[in-house]
Amino acid sequence: GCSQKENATNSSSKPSDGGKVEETGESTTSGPITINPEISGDQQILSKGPHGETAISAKTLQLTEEEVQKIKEGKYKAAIVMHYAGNDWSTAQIDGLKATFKKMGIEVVAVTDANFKAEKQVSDIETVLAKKPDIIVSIPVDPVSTAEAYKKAAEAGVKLVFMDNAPQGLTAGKDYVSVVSADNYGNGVAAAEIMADKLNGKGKIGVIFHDADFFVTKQRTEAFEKTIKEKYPDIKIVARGGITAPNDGEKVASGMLTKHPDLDGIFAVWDVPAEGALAAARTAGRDDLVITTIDLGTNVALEIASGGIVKGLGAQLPYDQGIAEAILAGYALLGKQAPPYVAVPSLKVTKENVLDAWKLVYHKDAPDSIQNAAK
Amino acid sequence: MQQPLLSMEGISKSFNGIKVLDSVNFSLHKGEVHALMGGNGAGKSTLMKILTGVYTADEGEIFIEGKKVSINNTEDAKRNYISMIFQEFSLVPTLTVAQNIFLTREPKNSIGFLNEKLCNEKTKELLKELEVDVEPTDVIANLGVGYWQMTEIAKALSQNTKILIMDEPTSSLTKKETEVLFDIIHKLKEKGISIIYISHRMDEIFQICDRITVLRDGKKITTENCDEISMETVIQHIVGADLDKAFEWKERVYSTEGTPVLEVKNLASGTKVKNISFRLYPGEILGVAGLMGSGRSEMVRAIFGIDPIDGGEIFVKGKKCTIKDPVDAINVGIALIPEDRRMQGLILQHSVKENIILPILSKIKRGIFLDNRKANDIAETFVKTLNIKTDDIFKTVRLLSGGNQQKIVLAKWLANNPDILVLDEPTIGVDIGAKTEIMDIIRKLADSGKAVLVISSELQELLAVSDRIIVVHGGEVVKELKRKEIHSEEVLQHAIQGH
Amino acid sequence: MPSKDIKLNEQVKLQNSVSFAKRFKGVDWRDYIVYIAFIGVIIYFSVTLYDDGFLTTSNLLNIARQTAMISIMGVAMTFVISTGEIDLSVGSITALASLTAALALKAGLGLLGGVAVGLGTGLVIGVVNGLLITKVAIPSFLVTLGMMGIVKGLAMWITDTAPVPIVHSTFNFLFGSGDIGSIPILLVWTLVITVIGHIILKKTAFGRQTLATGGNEMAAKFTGVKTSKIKFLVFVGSGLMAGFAGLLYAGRMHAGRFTFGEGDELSVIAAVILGGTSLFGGVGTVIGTVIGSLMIGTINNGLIIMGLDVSQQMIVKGLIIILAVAFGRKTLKK
Amino acid sequence: MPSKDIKLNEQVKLQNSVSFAKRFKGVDWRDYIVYIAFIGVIIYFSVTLYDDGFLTTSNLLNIARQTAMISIMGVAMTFVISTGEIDLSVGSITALASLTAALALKAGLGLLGGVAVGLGTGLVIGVVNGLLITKVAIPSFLVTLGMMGIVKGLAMWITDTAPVPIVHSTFNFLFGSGDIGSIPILLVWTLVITVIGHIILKKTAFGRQTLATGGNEMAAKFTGVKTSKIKFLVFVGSGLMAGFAGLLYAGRMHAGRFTFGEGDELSVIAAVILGGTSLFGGVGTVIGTVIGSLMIGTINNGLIIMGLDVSQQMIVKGLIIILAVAFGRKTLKK
Ligand SMILES: Nc1ncnc2c1ncn2[C@@H]1O[C@H](COP(=O)(O)OP(=O)(O)OP(=O)(O)O)[C@@H](O)[C@H]1O
Ligand SMILES: Nc1ncnc2c1ncn2[C@@H]1O[C@H](COP(=O)(O)OP(=O)(O)OP(=O)(O)O)[C@@H](O)[C@H]1O
Ligand SMILES: O[C@@H]1[C@@H](O)[C@H](O)OC[C@H]1O
Ligand SMILES: [Mg+2]
Ligand SMILES: [Mg+2]
Repeated sequence: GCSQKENATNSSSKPSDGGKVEETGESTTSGPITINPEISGDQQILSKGPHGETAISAKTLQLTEEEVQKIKEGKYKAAIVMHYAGNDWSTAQIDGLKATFKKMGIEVVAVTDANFKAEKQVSDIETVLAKKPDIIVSIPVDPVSTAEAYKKAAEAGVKLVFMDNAPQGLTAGKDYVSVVSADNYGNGVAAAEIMADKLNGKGKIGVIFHDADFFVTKQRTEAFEKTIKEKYPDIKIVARGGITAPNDGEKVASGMLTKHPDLDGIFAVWDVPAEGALAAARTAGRDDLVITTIDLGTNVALEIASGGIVKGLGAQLPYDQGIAEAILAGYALLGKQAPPYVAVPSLKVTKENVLDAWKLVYHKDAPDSIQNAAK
Repeated sequence: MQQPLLSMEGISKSFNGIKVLDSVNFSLHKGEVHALMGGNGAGKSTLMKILTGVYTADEGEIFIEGKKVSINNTEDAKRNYISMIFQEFSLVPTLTVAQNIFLTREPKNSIGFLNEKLCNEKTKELLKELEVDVEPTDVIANLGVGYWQMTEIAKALSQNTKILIMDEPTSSLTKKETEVLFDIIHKLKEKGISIIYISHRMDEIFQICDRITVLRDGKKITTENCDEISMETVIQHIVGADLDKAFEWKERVYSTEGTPVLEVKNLASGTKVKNISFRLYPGEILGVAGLMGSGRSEMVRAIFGIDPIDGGEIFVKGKKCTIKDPVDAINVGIALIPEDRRMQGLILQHSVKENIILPILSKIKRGIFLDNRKANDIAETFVKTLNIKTDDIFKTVRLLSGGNQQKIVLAKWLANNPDILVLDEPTIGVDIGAKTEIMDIIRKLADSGKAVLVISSELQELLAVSDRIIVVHGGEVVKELKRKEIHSEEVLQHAIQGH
Repeated sequence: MPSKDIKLNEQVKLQNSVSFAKRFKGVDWRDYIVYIAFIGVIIYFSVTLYDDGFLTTSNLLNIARQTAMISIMGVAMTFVISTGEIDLSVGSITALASLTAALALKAGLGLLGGVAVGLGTGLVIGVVNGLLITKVAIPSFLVTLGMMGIVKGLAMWITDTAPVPIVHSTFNFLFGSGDIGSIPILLVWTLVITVIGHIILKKTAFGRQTLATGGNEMAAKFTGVKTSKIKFLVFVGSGLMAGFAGLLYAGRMHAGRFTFGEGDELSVIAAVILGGTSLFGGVGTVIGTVIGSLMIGTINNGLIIMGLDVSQQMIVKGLIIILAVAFGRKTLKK
Repeated sequence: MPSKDIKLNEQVKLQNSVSFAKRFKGVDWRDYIVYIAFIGVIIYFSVTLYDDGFLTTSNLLNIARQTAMISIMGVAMTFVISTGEIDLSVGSITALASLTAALALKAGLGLLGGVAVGLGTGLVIGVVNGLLITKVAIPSFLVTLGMMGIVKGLAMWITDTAPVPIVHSTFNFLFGSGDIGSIPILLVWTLVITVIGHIILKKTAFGRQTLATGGNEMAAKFTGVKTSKIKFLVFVGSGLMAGFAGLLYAGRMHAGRFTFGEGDELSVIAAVILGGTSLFGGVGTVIGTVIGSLMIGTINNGLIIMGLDVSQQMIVKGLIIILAVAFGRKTLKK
């Protein structure tokens, strides 16, 4: 059910499969708010912000107990305007936001899903403005064409916190508070490193990229391909196939395997197309293929845990991104100086650490099926 | 001899390699009413469609006032002041009567917008002249066939015409309306308008026509002056043989003692059927007479489970039945040959065979599958028995001539071998030969113990087959006559109009 | 002889099992359902969401803004569907037109240049659709399905999926973002196109012939209606209005982008059908279409304000559409 | 304005009795176009992509696998469209059925339990569609459009958009991933459903009555066909087959997921129309549908192997669909 989500002690009801919720110091009783302290902080963040900013680690963000108290008194309202609400990433992010906002006494008045349509997103922004929110947390479908609508929201005095990317022509600190993203570049590098490791630095691979002008997915593919080319000259990218819809992964991967029966590996830009590639590999009887990807979805996690074809991935930490965004919204409400670009470190996931990684990503234990597979 | 207004010379036309018109010559004088006669599928409609630009002839030439013209489309025909009342109706069912009549010729106001009001007024006048009681704003689809036909006629009359073609204009009209139409034809004639008149009703032809041309199997057989030829000769030309006296009534023996096979008591349905009661006995042919709109069709629709029954009872073979759906009616042995074959009787894009076997699918199964050979046999048999003119049983029904389509509706119900056969205007558009065949079939069915209910606006036909006739007026049975007691058509006519 | 019967059979479909007796009256209730349903939806949200600002002028004007493109394409689609055809290419045309207009503006062709290029894009595609349907006689479903792919591909290809920003402020004002007084320019455009569309359909010979073509193509042809020409023109109109909707997307978003209008074909057709136009042709209402579009827009807006989850929004929206029609159906049957 | 040419062309059509007849039969040329086009596409790719492995058994079998769900839903949709109706809810049904089946398997209901729950999901939705269309008499376009949203919403809501993995290897084998010998199980299912569908449509009373209902509902009713029952059943069948396709997606991907089948309704309808079934009802061919589906699948496959960009793929695919039909149209007119 959905209602559980609102319960802050159950920081997340997601993903399904009934993993146990772990207490990460978040409770309705106050205390300082930070992202998960277990996230390792020593990693260098490779991504640059939308305007080339250097990333500040999300670990540095904090709201003290007094600050939280002060925010609570404001009885603020927030709206979440998503680009797409249909994957683990979005759900975890929304969960992180809702749980943290709850602790800050902020009511989430609307959650919208633009289904990757920029024009729908503009409508969504207009519509939620009718509820006069103080905060909008959002990820622009397209930084260009949605800019006007965000500008209007900013002019109306709404504090804007962005995920992943900022609309064009808006200035941090003036029009919006900050951008929080995963280290997408770092994740692309991670996926490349796992690939190289599993292929012993040699082989032919294919890349399934997102054939659309979308900031974070471009960043990942770029990072993956650059890492392979520069660090692993014996690995050749012999096939590139674009997808526009997540379900297209299988068709593209099958085509690659037909044309290049000797392919050793495939990188897919996120987990859903990777599942398609997985189905194609199974069909072709290619149990030896190496697939790497980005985002720790349930199905790929299971595949990794069971030592299957997907060997590893670079994971985002969407739940903590959500926490970070909520904290930054709090900064703005308090008039506190906020860094313009905040990133959550990337996370390299392989069979060895998949259960721990799951815990880190979703703030709860991995579901039984994955636990069993990992044994 | 004066130069004819129109002359068509050596017209030939083939469909799918089959010649349906073979070097036909036809001429028309100014102010003349010229009858075009022939059996179903003889090529009458096709010839006229060539004249109106719907089809183009494979061979032959058309002259108007001695000048050769080429008519390649409906506009060319219009330009030559030719208009036609189509057998299949050129009406758009979703538009109103007025909108149909003035389609492409809509009255407009000063800024070029449609003037709906004027259009309705003009239509009202036209309809008044034709003595039809429909509103200009009635949507065609909501009207019955008779009104469709009157609208077609009004549409043709409203045009600036020198040559008016009427393809079976009276097939769905009653006596009264037919007379109004004849008055109009006389008036048009006086105005110098020439009329080509296609009909299967012999009496009409001799009533209004000046000359007759007979086609048979796509060939012209003869053209004669009406007063120089007898009805018998014409029939002989049409059929190609002598016809026995089908229209002669013979007294038949059957018993009205036992239980009626169908008994209707105080039936009420909708606004048109108020209080209908009658009995139908095995072996009996019961005729139903009445004016257009008297509720006869609605009566049988209710009996057949199409319209909901609001009151009264139906007994079949003595047992009370609830008929809520045509399936219920079919299950107790009733078959209805509906008034409107296109909308209610046929699936036009399906083949002859598929249409014929539709009601009997459950009877030609082998296991769960349809027995295709049996289906073909049945279809072949009926095509032969009813003399349906078609290339084969796989021909799309849409491509058959009007009369042959009607025969298929008949065939499909005969194939089902019902106990009670209800026929609503069964001979609309059927040629004289087929008419006699249909009447023979009706008689034979009754002789074999089946009961038949016939609605017909052709009194001659009704008198020829019925053992008894009930007259319906305003949704009630107002009179019941034994056939024996009816000594002339006038008696029946009087009974119908009598109210 | 094959005559009007194709369409006639289809007319039969308008009627349904329940009101079999009242054949063809099927048409009437549809004319009103959408109005009743629309008013019902408005009243419901006004009461339940009063405190959430549903009934504020600015929110209502937002709905008008958000539905403008669907309404405008719907007006043209009403004509297409009235002839018994369908146009699946409109969504992708808006995308391509937004991009060509944006590129033209960027290239310095000026306001008129941009508008002409955007509209021209829609026009040309409409002409090609129309020719393939009338001259080559390919079913419109297949022609416009194919065209949808071609045009979408072109839109992706022309800038390699990158959006093209538009900085021409007059353009942006006129085609999407501006307000005249407090009236959004998008509402003005919607009203203008609706009124024109309504007048053409109901008051001109062309409109009448459009309905006649859809009601019974053969009969219309026999009566001298140039049905091919009519069909050709409705597709040209549909392409043109999709191009215009592309300009409006561009003006509203200050950019051209290949994803604009994605899936709009279904929304547009839904608005048309909900409005009371028959998918089988012969019956059409421009006003109904626009109300249908506004109703869907209002539902979208109200459910978001209600704060429902996306999944709940989808469920409730589906239910409302079905129930609204079912309810209207029942009410009007009496 | 090409009105003159169109007119001329019309005349040609009217004059040429053969094509005139064929045109109204509608059936003839369409029946063959898709076969001709399909063979043409195969030959073209075989020649140009020979070295890229297009003609390998494994690739051809891949095409069969990739098209199985569309083909199977297409078989059922052929019946729906043959009655002159439409079902837009099939895509979302596959998603929900994949999830309910996956959840049932996870809950330990076993193979039969999972299959029953998945099929049952489709069945129930089909029944609801059928009832709303026949008893409440709402146009099927609106019912199934609303249902599409409701079912999609439910599919998102049931696991809050999370996919549900399936570890039941027999299930995965039987419904998607297995091969019998070297024949993919998906191909076996496709063949089985196609043969059954073809026989029902062409060889049984139900099939004839389906076509009759679509050809002229009123006449069919007058002939004792229970048109409401027929319509109800075709929607039940469509729901059921969509549920079955959901099982196949689940078995192939080893998971249930709410995005499966997204947009499939359009692909399915396209396959049906391409195959030669008339959108207006009365004419239907199951084999044509499956060939239509295979043809679209082959084009997708070939263009990907060719290495075209997504944008180029879309353009070329659209062109092929239009040209194939246009070409067939011309060839067969002679
Ligand atoms: N378009 C067509 N394609 C194939 N055959 C046709 C076509 N139109 C007419 N025919 C055939 O041509 C023949 C003549 O038909 P036509 O309609 O001219 O007959 P008719 O004399 O008007 O008959 P009726 O009295 O029954 O109306 C028929 O056998 C008919 O099946
Ligand atoms: N106001 C009306 N609205 C709808 N339909 C009407 C109306 N008036 C008449 N009709 C239709 O007109 C047709 C002719 O009327 P009806 O069937 O009652 O007369 P009838 O006695 O059967 O005469 P006939 O069969 O000779 O025309 C019917 O199909 C009827 O449904
Ligand atoms: O990884 C995320 C992807 O799954 C989603 O679709 O878009 C945003 C990305 O960051
Ligand atoms: Mg005729
Ligand atoms: Mg009658």
